[in-house]
Amino acid sequence: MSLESLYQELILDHSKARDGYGLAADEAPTATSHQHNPVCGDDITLRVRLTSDGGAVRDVTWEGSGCSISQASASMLTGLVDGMPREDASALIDGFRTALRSRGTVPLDEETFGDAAALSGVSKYTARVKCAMLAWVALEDALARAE
Amino acid sequence: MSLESLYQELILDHSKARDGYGLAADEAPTATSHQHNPVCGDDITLRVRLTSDGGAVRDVTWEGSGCSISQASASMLTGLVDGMPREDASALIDGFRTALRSRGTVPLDEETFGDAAALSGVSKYTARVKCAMLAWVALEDALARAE
Amino acid sequence: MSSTTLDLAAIRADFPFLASELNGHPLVYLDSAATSQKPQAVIDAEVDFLRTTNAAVHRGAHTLAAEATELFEDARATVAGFVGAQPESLVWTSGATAGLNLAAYAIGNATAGRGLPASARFALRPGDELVVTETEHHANLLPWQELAARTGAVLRHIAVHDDGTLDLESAASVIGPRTRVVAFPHVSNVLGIVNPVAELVAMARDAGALTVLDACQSAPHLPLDLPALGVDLAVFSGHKMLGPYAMGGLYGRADVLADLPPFLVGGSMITRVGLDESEYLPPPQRFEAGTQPVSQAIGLAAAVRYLDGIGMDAVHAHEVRLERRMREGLRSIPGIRLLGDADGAGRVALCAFEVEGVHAHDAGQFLDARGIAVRVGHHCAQPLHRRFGMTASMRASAAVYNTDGEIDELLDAVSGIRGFFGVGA
Amino acid sequence: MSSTTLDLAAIRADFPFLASELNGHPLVYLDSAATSQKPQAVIDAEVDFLRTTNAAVHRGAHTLAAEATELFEDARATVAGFVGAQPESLVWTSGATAGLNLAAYAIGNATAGRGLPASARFALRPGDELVVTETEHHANLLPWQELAARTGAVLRHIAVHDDGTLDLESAASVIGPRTRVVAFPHVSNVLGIVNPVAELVAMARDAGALTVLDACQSAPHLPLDLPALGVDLAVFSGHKMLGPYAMGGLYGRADVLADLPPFLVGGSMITRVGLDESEYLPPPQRFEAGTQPVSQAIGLAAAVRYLDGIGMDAVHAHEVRLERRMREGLRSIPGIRLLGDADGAGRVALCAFEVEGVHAHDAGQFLDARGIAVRVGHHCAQPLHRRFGMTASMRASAAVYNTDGEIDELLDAVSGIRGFFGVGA
Ligand SMILES: Cc1ncc(COP(=O)(O)O)c(C=O)c1O
Ligand SMILES: Cc1ncc(COP(=O)(O)O)c(C=O)c1O
Repeated sequence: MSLESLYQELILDHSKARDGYGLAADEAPTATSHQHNPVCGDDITLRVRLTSDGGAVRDVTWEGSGCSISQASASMLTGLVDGMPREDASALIDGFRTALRSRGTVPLDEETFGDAAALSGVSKYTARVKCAMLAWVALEDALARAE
Repeated sequence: MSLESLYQELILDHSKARDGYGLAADEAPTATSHQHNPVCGDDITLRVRLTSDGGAVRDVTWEGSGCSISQASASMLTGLVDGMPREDASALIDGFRTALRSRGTVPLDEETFGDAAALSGVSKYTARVKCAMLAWVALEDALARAE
Repeated sequence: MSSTTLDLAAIRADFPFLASELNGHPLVYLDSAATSQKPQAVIDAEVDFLRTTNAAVHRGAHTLAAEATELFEDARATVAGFVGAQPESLVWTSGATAGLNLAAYAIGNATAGRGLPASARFALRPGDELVVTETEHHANLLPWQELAARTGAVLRHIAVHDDGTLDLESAASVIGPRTRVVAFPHVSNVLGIVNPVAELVAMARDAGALTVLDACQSAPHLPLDLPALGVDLAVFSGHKMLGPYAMGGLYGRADVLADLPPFLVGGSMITRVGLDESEYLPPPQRFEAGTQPVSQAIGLAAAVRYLDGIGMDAVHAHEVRLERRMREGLRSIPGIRLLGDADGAGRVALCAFEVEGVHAHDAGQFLDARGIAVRVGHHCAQPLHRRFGMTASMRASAAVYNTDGEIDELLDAVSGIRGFFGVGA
Repeated sequence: MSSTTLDLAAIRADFPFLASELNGHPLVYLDSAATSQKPQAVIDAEVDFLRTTNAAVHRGAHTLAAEATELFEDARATVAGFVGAQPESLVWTSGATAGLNLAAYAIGNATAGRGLPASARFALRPGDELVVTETEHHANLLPWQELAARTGAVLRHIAVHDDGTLDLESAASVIGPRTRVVAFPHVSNVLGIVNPVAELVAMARDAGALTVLDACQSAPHLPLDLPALGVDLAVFSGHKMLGPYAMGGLYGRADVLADLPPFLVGGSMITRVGLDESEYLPPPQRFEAGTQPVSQAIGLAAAVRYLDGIGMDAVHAHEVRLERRMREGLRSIPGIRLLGDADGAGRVALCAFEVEGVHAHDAGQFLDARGIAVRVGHHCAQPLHRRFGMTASMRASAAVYNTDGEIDELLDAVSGIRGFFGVGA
C-alpha cells in the first residue's frame, strides 16, 4: 500500500481541523476518559455528554496530542456519534475495532463510518492501529463509566 | 588418552590405601585447612604439623570424601612432604599446579613428585583438575595460616 | 502401554548434534535434564529471524519493528498454548531461575509496599511461612530462603519419603494458616517422580497460600495444562525443552499477575515515567523490562511446535518406556542404589543413582570414556542428596530423541564400573 | 580527521540482513541504537556451538560439559578484554536492564542485611541519596526509583543543559556527603553525546559514592576501557553491539563485586546449600544463577572479535564521520529541531530530532515507506523528552556498517517530510 493511501487528504485535513477539540463543560450526565499510548507517549482526554435521559450521545469533545492518524480519528469520531443512541455508538466502536484489526481484510464502509472510512488503510499498519483506536477506546471507556 | 592411563593402578591403590587419613592431634605448631569443591560437593580437611622451629613440615594428615583422584592425590601428597622444609613444600605445590593446568604439556616428573607423578594424566581432563588439586590447595592454605 | 510409534530415525536426523562422536564412540547423550539438544528447526527459526526480520519489538513504527513484534507475540501465543494458557498469562523470562526469582522478589516488593494497592495481598508479615520441599532444585529453594531472610518470614520444608515420593502427611502438617506460599517441583530433577500437584494445590488453597510450580522437568516430557493444574504461578526453561538458552517462561493466573508488583524495571514495561515516580503496564509487559529475547522467543516457539508435531502424549509414552527399561536394568545391576525408587509413581525418563564404592565423578568419567554423557554431582539439589546420605550421584536423563539401544549401552557400561575400579564382587 | 579507511562493501557483505528490501526500497537501517544487526560470524558461532558442543556449563564431568565450559570462559575473557577488564570482573547478564537491576537489587539486599559482613558498606539508610541524570534511559532510572522507594533513600537528578551536555554545576551541587550511588549514561541514547565520565567519577569518589555507568550506547561505538574510566560498575547489552539478544555484561571492580551480595539466586552460584541457609561463590559466579546463556556468550564473543578485527578506533572514526554528515545535513533542513545539538562534544552516530509540525510517528512512517528504518517515540527516555518540551522524537542511529550514501538518503527523505504532510513553507 502506498503512503498516499494511508495518509489520504481527508485524514490530513481532519488532523488539522480537529473537530470537537476543546473539552465541553463537565455537567452531568457526562463522562470523561483519559487514554494513553505508552509506545509513543500520545494521549487523549475525551468527554462524552449524554442526553438528559442518558440514552444517547449529546456530544463528544476531546483534547490531547498525537500523530495525524490519532488526531484525525478523534476528529472524525466526533461528528459521527453526536446524537447517536448509546447502543449504536457501542456497536460502531466494535465495528471500527474489527475492521482495524483485520489487517486490511474488513474495510470500513462509508455509509456507516462517514469520513472515518478513510482510516481503512490503517489496518494494514499494525503499529498504527493503536493510534487510530485511541479516541474510540476513550469513548468506549467513557460510555462504560457513564453507566 | 585412555581411561586406563588416567586411572593408573597406583592411583586406584592410593585411593583405597589413603595414606595420612585421620587427623593428627591439634597441637601447635599446627594449621588446618578446609577445602570444598562446589561442583561435586567433595571436601577435605587437611592438617599440617610443623617442626618445633616452624621451619619444616612434620607431617600431614587429612579427612574427607571425594573421588578416587582427589583421595589418591591427598594420599600421595602426604608421603611426599613429610619432613620437607616449608619453602620446598610451597615450591612443590606451585610445580604441581603448573603441571595440572598445562593440559598435558607439562608432565610431573617422578623424581620430584614420586607417586604423585601418576597424576600427570589428569591435566588433560580440565573438569578433574580441581579434584587433584584439592589436597594441595588445602596444604597451601594451611601453610599460609601457620605463618 | 503400547509400544512406541515414534519414528526415531527421523527424529534423530532432526538433531544434528546427535550424530557426533564422543571420545571415539557414537555419542549417547543422556544429560537432557541439564540441557536438551536442539532440532535444526529451532536453530533455523532463530537464524531466519536474524537474517530477515531482526528488529527490536514493541518500540517504533517501522515495518521491521512491527513484523518482529508480530512474530514475537505469535511466539508467545504458541508457547502459552503449549502449556494450556492464554498469551497474557505467559511472561518471558531468561529461564526458570529468573522466573522463580521474579516470583520471590515481586512478593518481596509487595512486602516493601510497592506495586498497586491490590499488591498488598502478597505482602508478608514476620512469622508468615513459605513452604518448599526437601527435594527442591536450588533454583526453587534459594529465592525463598533469601525472601524469608529479607522479610522475617519462616521457611518450612515438606519431607520426602525414602522412596522419593513426597510425604503428604508432612505436607498437611507443614501447610497451615500461616502459609503464604507453597513452592514445589512438578518433577524433581533428581527423583524423576511426578508429584501430586492436585493434592498440594488443594492444601495450599485451603490455607489461602499462593502456589508456585517448578515445571522445568515436566514441560519437555509430558502434556502440560497449567490452568487445569490450578497453580498460581509456574516456570519452565527453554533450553531444557529443545529451545534456546537464555529463554524461559513464567505462567501466572490472570488475577495473580494483575496484582503482582513488577520485578525487573526499565524500558517497555511502563506507561508514564516521571523523574521520581512511574506507572507500570498491565501483565505480561509489566514483567518484561528492557529489550526482549526476540530471536529466542521465536526459537522456543519452534521448539514447542516441534514437540507438538510429535504429540506430547507420544513423547511421554516413549519416555515412560525408556524410563522403565532404564530403571529395571539398573535395578538388576549389583551395587546400584537408585534415588527415589518408588514403584507405581508417574515418572519422566530420568534415573539418579549411586554406584556403591565408586565416587560419582569416577563413574561418570568411565561412562564418558565410552561416549556416554551423563551428569554427576549434586545436580543443584544438595539438601536432597544430604537427605539420602550422599553428596553426589550420577544421573542419566533421556528425552524424545533417545533410543532403547542407547539405554542398553548405558546399562552395559554401568555394569562395568565397579569391575574397572576394583570394587565389589 | 582522516577519511574513513573501512572497506564498507566487505563489511556490509558480512551482514546478511543489510541486503534486505523494505517497502520496495533497499533497506537503510538506521535503528542500531535500538538493536544492531548481526554479522554472519556471530550467527555461525552460535549455530556451530549448538551443532557440535552444546552442553550445560560448570556442571558435570563429561567431556562435552568441559568443552562447553572452556568455550564459555574463553568468551568471558574475550568480552572482558574488549572493555579492558579482567575475566573475573565480567558478570554475564541477560542485558543492560538486567545488569542495572542487579546493581540496584544487590544494594537493596545489602540494605536488608544480606550478603557477607563486608556487604554492609553498601547498605542504605533513610535519607541517603541516589543520583541519576535527567537524561537517563528508563533502564537506568526505574531501578533506582524503586530502590529509593523500598529503602527510604532519596533520588536526585543531575540537570542537562539545553544543548544536551550535562550540567556539571548541577552535578556538583547534587552530589554530596549523602550521595551513595551516582548512576549515569556514558552516552545517552537520545543525545548521543559522550558524557564527562572522569569529572563525574571524581565527584562521586570525593563523596564516597558508588558509580554505575550505563555503557549501552558507547560499547558498540568507541574504544572502551572501563577500569581506566574508574567506574565501580558498568553495563552493556549484547544485541546493541552486533551480538545476540538476551545477553549482556556487568563489569565490576574486583573489590566491589567481592563485597556485593547476590541478586538472582539458584544453581551454580553456591558452595553449600542447607535447607535454611546457604553460602555463595565468589564473583563472577555469585551473580550468575542458573543455566547460563552459553551459546549467546559465544555469540557475543564472536561479535566483539568482529569489532576488534576492524578496530574500535577505526569504527569510531567512521561513525564520527557519519554523525557529522548527518548532523550537519539535518541542521540545514528547515523545520528540524535537533535534541542535544551541542557543538564540540564527543559523539556517537546518533541524532534525535523533531520535525516541526509533524508528529514523530507520521514522520517515521514517511521514512519507512522509503525503506528507511528509524525509531520514533520517547526512546525509553520520557523525562528527557519532557525536559525538552516534547513527548516523542525521531532518532536515526548508525553503526559500523552504515554508509555516507545511506545518510544522504536519510537527509533527502527528511527534507520531504513537511511537504508531504502539508506543513511549513
Ligand atoms: C542508554 C541505554 N541504556 C539501557 C538500555 C537498555 O538495554 P536493554 O534493553 O538491552 O536491556 C538501552 C537500550 O534500550 C539504552 O540505550
Ligand atoms: C527442577 C529444576 N528447577 C529449576 C532449574 C533451573 O533452570 P535454569 O537453570 O534453566 O534456570 C532446573 C535446571 O537446572 C531444574 O531441573
